[in-house]
Amino acid sequence: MAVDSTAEGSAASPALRADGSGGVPADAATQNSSSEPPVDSIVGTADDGIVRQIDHDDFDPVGTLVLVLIYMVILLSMWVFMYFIEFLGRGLTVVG
Amino acid sequence: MATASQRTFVDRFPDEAAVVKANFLVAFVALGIGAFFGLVQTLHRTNIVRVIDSADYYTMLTGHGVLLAIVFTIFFLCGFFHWAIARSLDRPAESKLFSWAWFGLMTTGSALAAIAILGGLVPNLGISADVLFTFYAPLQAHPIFYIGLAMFIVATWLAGADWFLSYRVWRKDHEGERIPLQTFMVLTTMIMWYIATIGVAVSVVFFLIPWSLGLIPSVNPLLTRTLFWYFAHPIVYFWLMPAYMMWYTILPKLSGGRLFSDPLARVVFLLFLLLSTPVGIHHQYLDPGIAEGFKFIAMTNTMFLLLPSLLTAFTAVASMEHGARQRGGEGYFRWLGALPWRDPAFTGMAFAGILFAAGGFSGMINAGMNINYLIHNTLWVPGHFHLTVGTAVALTMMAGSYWLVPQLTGTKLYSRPIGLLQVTMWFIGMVFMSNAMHRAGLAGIPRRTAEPQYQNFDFVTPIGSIFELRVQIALGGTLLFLSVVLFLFNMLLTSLGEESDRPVDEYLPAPLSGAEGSPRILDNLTMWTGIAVLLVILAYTLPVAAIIQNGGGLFGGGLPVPATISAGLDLATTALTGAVNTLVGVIA
Amino acid sequence: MEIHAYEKLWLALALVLIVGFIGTITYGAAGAGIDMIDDKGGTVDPTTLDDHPKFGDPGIEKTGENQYDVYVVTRQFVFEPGTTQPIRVPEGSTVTFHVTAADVIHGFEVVGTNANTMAIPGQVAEFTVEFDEPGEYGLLCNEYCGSGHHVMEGKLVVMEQSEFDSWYEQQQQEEEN
Amino acid sequence: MRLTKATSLIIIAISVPIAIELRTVAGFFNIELPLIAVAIIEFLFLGLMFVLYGLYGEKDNSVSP
Repeated sequence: MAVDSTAEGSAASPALRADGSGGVPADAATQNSSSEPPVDSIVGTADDGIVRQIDHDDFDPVGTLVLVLIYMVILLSMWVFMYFIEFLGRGLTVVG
Repeated sequence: MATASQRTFVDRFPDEAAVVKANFLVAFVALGIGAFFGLVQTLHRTNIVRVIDSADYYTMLTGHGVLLAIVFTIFFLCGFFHWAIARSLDRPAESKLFSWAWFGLMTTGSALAAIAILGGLVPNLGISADVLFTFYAPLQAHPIFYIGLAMFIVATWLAGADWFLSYRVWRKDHEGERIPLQTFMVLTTMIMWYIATIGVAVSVVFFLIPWSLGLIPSVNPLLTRTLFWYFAHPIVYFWLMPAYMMWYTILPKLSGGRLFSDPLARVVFLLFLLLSTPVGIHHQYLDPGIAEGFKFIAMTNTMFLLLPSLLTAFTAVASMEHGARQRGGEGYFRWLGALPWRDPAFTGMAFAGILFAAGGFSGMINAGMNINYLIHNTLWVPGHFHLTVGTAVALTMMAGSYWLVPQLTGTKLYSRPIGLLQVTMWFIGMVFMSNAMHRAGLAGIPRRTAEPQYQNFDFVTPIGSIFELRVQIALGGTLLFLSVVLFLFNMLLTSLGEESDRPVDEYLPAPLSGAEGSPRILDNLTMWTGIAVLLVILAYTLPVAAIIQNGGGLFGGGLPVPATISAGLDLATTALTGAVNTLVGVIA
Repeated sequence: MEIHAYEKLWLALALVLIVGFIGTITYGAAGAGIDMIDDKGGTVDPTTLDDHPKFGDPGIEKTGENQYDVYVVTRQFVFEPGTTQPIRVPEGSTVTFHVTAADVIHGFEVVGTNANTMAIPGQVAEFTVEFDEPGEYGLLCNEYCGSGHHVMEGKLVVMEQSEFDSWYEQQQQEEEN
Repeated sequence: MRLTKATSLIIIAISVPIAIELRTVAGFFNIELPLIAVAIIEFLFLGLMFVLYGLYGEKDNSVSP
């Protein structure tokens, strides 16, 4: 008895599916009335919310680049802080 | 690789589903007990609630470490790999009996080790294994602890053989085809595991079992310690690889997108195969008896090991972004809002990834040879690995269960909102706990100790107070325990639920950039295994030889022999290993 | 093999980061002069420590102008010296520690500093520390060593030169008697 | 972006580490932020989320997660 009482097999079915050869048209029975994701969807049905197919050549992960560059800046500044201030700034150190 | 069949895994492979379910069951039982021990510890060492003796703290700590880091993770991994092999090769395992045999051996081994550990709570029993997860000799456990451990390791070897056998049979019918991605990941991970477990097998079978039975009088503590770390750094990747596999093959689907690049995923797994093992000495930066040159080699290898993880970060985020944009996301940052945040399987993995980014940073500090003085054996270290194995791995596994378990039971997830609450609680609890642990480590508070304060001195922290840090650790630990309770409750009710025609959407879409564009040499597992073994020989032969020679022979206790390894030879190995590393970098 | 331009950029940056990390560590070793614990301390037979010329009666020993050697034995659950007696060193001195373990693996951590090593039976950890100002430091075992691990602690006192000299003199006399 | 219960939960979760580390950031500028101040700031933020949810939350759906 699941709390998420999605109508079995309808909302849960893939609306749009793609494989290597391109988009596979969804069959009419599984098409949702709106492009909104079903509110009560079960796990793993993110593709029900797909509104467009983006192929390999049309996709530039610019958002990813921005995020990882921010991460890189954080990494570098934290490293410099930890090494030169926290570590080398300590009183007693093992010296040669 | 995708079978777009409407039937779920349990309908197609009922026998395999049963094996996977059994593995998950053991994993979840271990998770529950281990998490309970964790709660007791977090409240004890912060002096909030004390129900045990401080001497018993270490029994609980051993139980917590072994049950969560060995039993939970590896049973889950075995279940998950068994699922992945059957699914991606689209064929059942060759022998049902064999699958149950390794599962049975693994469970027996775990039970023996667990009895030895829990025996420590019953003083009159005479059985105990208060040696912690690292079981450094000359601390001694009852023989059944080591015997259980050996059985467990052998069982994982048999499990690997099961999957290799499936692959070999599949290969006969699929001459010239590329190895399916999930199978590729399972096989490379298992090859790494075979190489890595040699260390612990030698340590346990040749030294610790005879020693604990009284057959040999002593062991060489530095040798068994080095053999332990030879095994126990790669085990980190053995935990991590199933999580990475989920991020590469399942997370894109959960986001509504497709894997960004199949070839790069293969390269990443190969880099882990090559570099995971020859790095164990980075856990021994502060060990006497190991020359600085060997420590430096271990460090360069470790630093290059950052590369596959940084590549994974890019690929995983790019796959999510692809999903978000297919779901209508726009802009540099706004696409993040278009991700399916209401799906606990997705959200859990995303949270795991965020905390892994933070844990990656503290790991970089751990890996730095001399900066290691700053944090060695302080609370910083458990702060770090609660972000990696405790979140990147454990939370990904729990999140993955929301998607995997319905395929095995044929029932729907009991409650998605509870699942979402559970992963969020884990995230918040872990932020509180690990953040405070990192800070406490910088204040010099040691790991693995039952008492919050010492008599001769006080710990000081520049911002805030030590008391606040303790409260944060206790609060975080409590949230984590409650999160596990919610998870187990949700899993239990899911498995008791009614059968459903379509419990979960289990279809996995093809990658954006497929395997066909990558060089075939990536699939040449024999060659990569050879290189991995070569790297291990290069990194370990001389240090182990020096340890045996200087530390009084294989079994210790003998007269010490002066060091004979010359500085020139040392330099030559550094140069050679450096060159191989560069070569590997170029190939990648 | 096709790799997206952004990912190539990321790959290059990641390599720069890795090389930068290794470079920083090398600078710390060569430029800032931070030494690693290694095998220079040699080995010792843990079963006959009491007969050892140094570890048999561990403590501080003057080796030159402002130069001292300190021998420490760690055992369940004490530092000798350190726990019953603090380790005493003078200000402005260069002290070389020799730390070993008598029974199981221990840790030797001067709390809140970078002076930190493992103590392994059979091995001697040798490392040098410079003490500038007088003061007190805590000492603890940071490797689990048995059920009393949490009581294994001690003190390290950096004394003013004159105070230290008179204390050291007294020690020497007591030993001779 | 539509404010759902799920996204609100995520935003709240992300705000917790930021709040915890606020004191460190303040510490760099020599501002000693007491713990209670951080707690108040975090609760104000949670209040704001609550109000925003009331204003812009998922009104179009009767069934909520």
